[in-house]
Amino acid sequence: MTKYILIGVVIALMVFAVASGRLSGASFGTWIAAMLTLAIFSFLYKDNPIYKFAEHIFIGLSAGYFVALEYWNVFVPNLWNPLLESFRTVSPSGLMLLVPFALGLLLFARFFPKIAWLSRWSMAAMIGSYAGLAIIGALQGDLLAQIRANMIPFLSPGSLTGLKAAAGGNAFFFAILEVLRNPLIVIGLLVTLVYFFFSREHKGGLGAVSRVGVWFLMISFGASFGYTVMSRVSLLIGRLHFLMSDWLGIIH
Amino acid sequence: MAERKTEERSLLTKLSQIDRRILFLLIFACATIPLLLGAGLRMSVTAPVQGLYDAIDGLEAGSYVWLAADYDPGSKPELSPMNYAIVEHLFRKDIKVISGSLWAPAPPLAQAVFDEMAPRHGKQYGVDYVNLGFKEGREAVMVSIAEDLRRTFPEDHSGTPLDSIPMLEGISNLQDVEMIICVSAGYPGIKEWIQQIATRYDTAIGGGVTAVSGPEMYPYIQSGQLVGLLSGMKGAAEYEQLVERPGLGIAGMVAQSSVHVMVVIFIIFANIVYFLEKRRAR
Amino acid sequence: MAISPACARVSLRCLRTACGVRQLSRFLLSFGFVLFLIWFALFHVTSPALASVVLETADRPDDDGTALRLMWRGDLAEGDSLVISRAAYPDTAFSPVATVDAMRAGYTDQGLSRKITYVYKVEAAGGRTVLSEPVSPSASFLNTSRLVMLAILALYFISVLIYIKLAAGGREFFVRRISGLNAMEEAIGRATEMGRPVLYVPGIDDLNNIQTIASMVILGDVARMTASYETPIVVPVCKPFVVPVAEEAVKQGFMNAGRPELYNPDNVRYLSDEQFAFTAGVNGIMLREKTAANIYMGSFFAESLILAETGFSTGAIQIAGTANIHQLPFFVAACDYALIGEELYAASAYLSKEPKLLGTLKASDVAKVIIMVLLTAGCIAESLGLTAFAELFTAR
Amino acid sequence: MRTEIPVAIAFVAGMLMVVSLFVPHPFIAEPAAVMRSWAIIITAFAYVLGVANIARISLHTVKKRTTDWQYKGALVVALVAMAGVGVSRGIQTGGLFDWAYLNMYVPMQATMFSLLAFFIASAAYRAFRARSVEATLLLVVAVVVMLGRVPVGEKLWPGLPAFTEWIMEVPNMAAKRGIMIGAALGAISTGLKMILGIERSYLGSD
Repeated sequence: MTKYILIGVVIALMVFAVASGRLSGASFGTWIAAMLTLAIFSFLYKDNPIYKFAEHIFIGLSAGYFVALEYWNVFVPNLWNPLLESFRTVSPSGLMLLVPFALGLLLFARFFPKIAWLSRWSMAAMIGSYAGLAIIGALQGDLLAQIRANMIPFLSPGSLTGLKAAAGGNAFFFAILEVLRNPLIVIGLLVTLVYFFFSREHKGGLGAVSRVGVWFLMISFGASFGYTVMSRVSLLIGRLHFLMSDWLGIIH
Repeated sequence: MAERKTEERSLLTKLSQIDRRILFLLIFACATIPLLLGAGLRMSVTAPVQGLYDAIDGLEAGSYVWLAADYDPGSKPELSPMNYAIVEHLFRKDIKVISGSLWAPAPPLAQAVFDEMAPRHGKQYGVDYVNLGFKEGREAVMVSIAEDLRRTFPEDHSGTPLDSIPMLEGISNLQDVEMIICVSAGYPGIKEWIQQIATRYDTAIGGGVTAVSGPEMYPYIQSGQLVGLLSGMKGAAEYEQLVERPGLGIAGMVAQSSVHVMVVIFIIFANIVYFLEKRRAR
Repeated sequence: MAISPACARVSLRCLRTACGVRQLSRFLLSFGFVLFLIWFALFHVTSPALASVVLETADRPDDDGTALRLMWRGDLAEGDSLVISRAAYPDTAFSPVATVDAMRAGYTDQGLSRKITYVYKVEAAGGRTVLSEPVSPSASFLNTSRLVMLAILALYFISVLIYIKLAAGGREFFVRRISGLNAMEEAIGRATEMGRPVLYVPGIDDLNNIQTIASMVILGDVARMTASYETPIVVPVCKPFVVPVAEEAVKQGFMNAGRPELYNPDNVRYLSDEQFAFTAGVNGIMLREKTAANIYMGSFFAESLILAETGFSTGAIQIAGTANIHQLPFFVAACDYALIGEELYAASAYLSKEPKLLGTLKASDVAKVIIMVLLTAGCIAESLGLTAFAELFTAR
Repeated sequence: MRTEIPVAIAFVAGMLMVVSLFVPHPFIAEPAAVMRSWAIIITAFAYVLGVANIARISLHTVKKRTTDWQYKGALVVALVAMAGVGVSRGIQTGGLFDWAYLNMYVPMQATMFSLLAFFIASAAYRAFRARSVEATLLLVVAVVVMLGRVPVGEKLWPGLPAFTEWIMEVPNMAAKRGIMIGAALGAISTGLKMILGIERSYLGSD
């Protein structure tokens, strides 16, 4: 039953597409793009060879794309050119680039079990650098700045006068929300931190506080949930827009 | 009576185990039909979007921004409209744009935005904007260009040495730009720009993210580390409305609304069925 | 021209760094420099035409020695602009640097070299010109504006190391009950009653993700429980490198339960390292083998809701855990229990009793308590209008 | 040799990054800058290594004729063709490489992610249940946010966008900040353990 509905819809769409009489307008590239789009969409019916084929082509293409980009945007300007230049001018500082070159090549030692351990040197240089950068990033961007940003007055001074001025109805509702803003930010962070505290059993008073922490977490997860739905739907709209405007030309 | 009850129950079970492909068709219809009808909706502008608009609007003509295009085709429908709307605003304000990417698939996407917008505003490559292309190295690149741009980006995307690009003459590092605007699909992206650059080099940062990471950015907005933020296609649509340049963002909003309503109906309906079933079971 | 403060500043800087032979020589040089300044000021600066504008230069503090600050005051009006130019002393060929609004507090000239001495010339409207004393930028050894940050980092580093040491020395650390972890035994028990297998998905990331490593620890414990219940366990894996580690964890779990003979190498299955192909494969296992308990622990992405949906439709008890916050909403909405964020690491520390994990957990708990105290103090101080406390924590 | 040198390298590299935040003097800043530019180059090599690995595993499958080898063959052909065209003929706008990117890479990746709209909808119908107080709270907020973030919500109740924004700015922000602080502590301690060689899982087993 479902199968027939689906086939019917697909046929109807195709007839619609042909009838709209704009198919000739799309370029060859757009046709390829549209076919590949439909190939991936076919996964919605079920996992099938056309989808699998398109998926593997995509993985191959993207890997190949990255190689070319690394070559032209990193290797050529940041390694080959300065190296050649320093060979020509015999500048020792430029020759220092031989070190990362060698470390980069050492990564490929992984493919040869006997010398595989050599690739650790390069891994260590990379992992060490990024670990260091992650430390200072988390420290200055997240830890310190976020603690500082939560040191706010428990009641924002303007909010109470706002409440008095509010005329009722919606305005009164939002004035109350404004009064609650600072206290909820201060308390919300504290109770969330309590939930992620592992050195005491969460029972009694601590248990109650940590339960409030869970509520805050759940509200934030609900917000993320809504936003994620939004994100995915936008991506679908983008694809449908491509099919209907670039390919079929039925919308502008 | 008992017979009717079992019938109802089987209907409930049937409804709760409906073939997902029927749901897929409903979603497909909800997204397609509004796009075909093509009506625009006015919307109110949220504070983080207004924040970015005001920050860009406050820049002086002739100042520089670093436009970090850190996204890929996987989130193009959300982020490309932002990129268009932001570049529209920047070009209108005669601000010079330096674009670079930490995501390899980004440079052609960023280039497409410039290719469309530059002729419209009479902007010239190398004088008003430049696309430096992709650089591998995530946070290492961020900190590097904050100290020395040419060491990390000796050439632009098409291989022209930076020293022969006129607009970059007085620019030696990121401390020379007024603001970093990051259009960000994930890691590395706007979070890392904030962590590595915002406080260390005291640079204003704003931008746009996919809706998935939007909620995680709110602490940075409250702390002032982000001057403004566009989240997802809705953020893009609000910005399009502010700069009065309707694009895919606004075009998609009716479809977005109708699919959201459908998903909300799904959740509510399914939970009603769930409660009825649970009550029956008791 | 304000000479004496400049002298005082220079000699102060010398005194501050005057230790060691190099510093001593630098001190002597600076002393000569001060004498030179006096000479220069007497013969170059105090020309009467400049008297109305005073120009001061200073090194920009806490930097790498590439910038100087210029400050001016005097007889300047709204709308005046100043043309700043500089020369490398003793060369007198001035080249323009910037034209700025005279009402600005000052100007920072960047991109300079520590090895060059600079002289600045500022021209104001009406042909008024003022020259600065020669000055060169200096580099700092410590960015004093980041001292608080450094102290916090150092304290945290030390406490992590101390707690790891204590844990290694056999100190017992308490870790609170994690409800998702307790639910596992119940779920496995139910699978046993129903005579159906248990499914354990360790995420789709490689071993370089610490969540995958935490997941392997939990897998070992789950495998132990399934072995003691004599219930089969299926572990689909997405990354080839994870396969041997997962096999080892399951084997070890069976050994710990005293049932090594039950271990079946077919338990751990490599499906595909493509995200959606892997997801389709796991869905197939759920539908075909009717797994009664599904456990998802590790780094998950978009596949989280697809897996949880299928598991829900087969009626399995589902327990999930991930530190990928963006996927938690779907696990919470579709699973029976979820380990939220750090709970995943806490669970692995609790189960493995490994010092480096327990020590880190403990140190981070202590840090959280301190942070909570600071936050409360900061909130009270701000409420009373004392902003200085919060200012301490401003990152620069 | 096999462990000491890598641990020493990681220590020096990591410490340079950390210390350069606090010591602006060129005697730290300059080596740190050099280390960063090296990291950029090594990371680029690491990416090529990853690609080589994909090619190796796929070729192995093709050679062994195991399941789905035909697909892996197509993968390798696509990889070699794309990389070959890109490296030999350049990546400029309007070229063959750019064409393949725009008409093949872009539509396929974009479509793959758009599939999730369907999956999320079916999960909304079939799996997201208000089975506990927590899950109920989550779903209620999700519904409010989903309506509040699209123009249609504004038509239902004009205050909805502002209310949604308040949820984002207050309870959501507080909880996300809590998670962020915990994650920052975790990132710092993990980074420290890597730099000091306490955590060496990245080195692999001997």
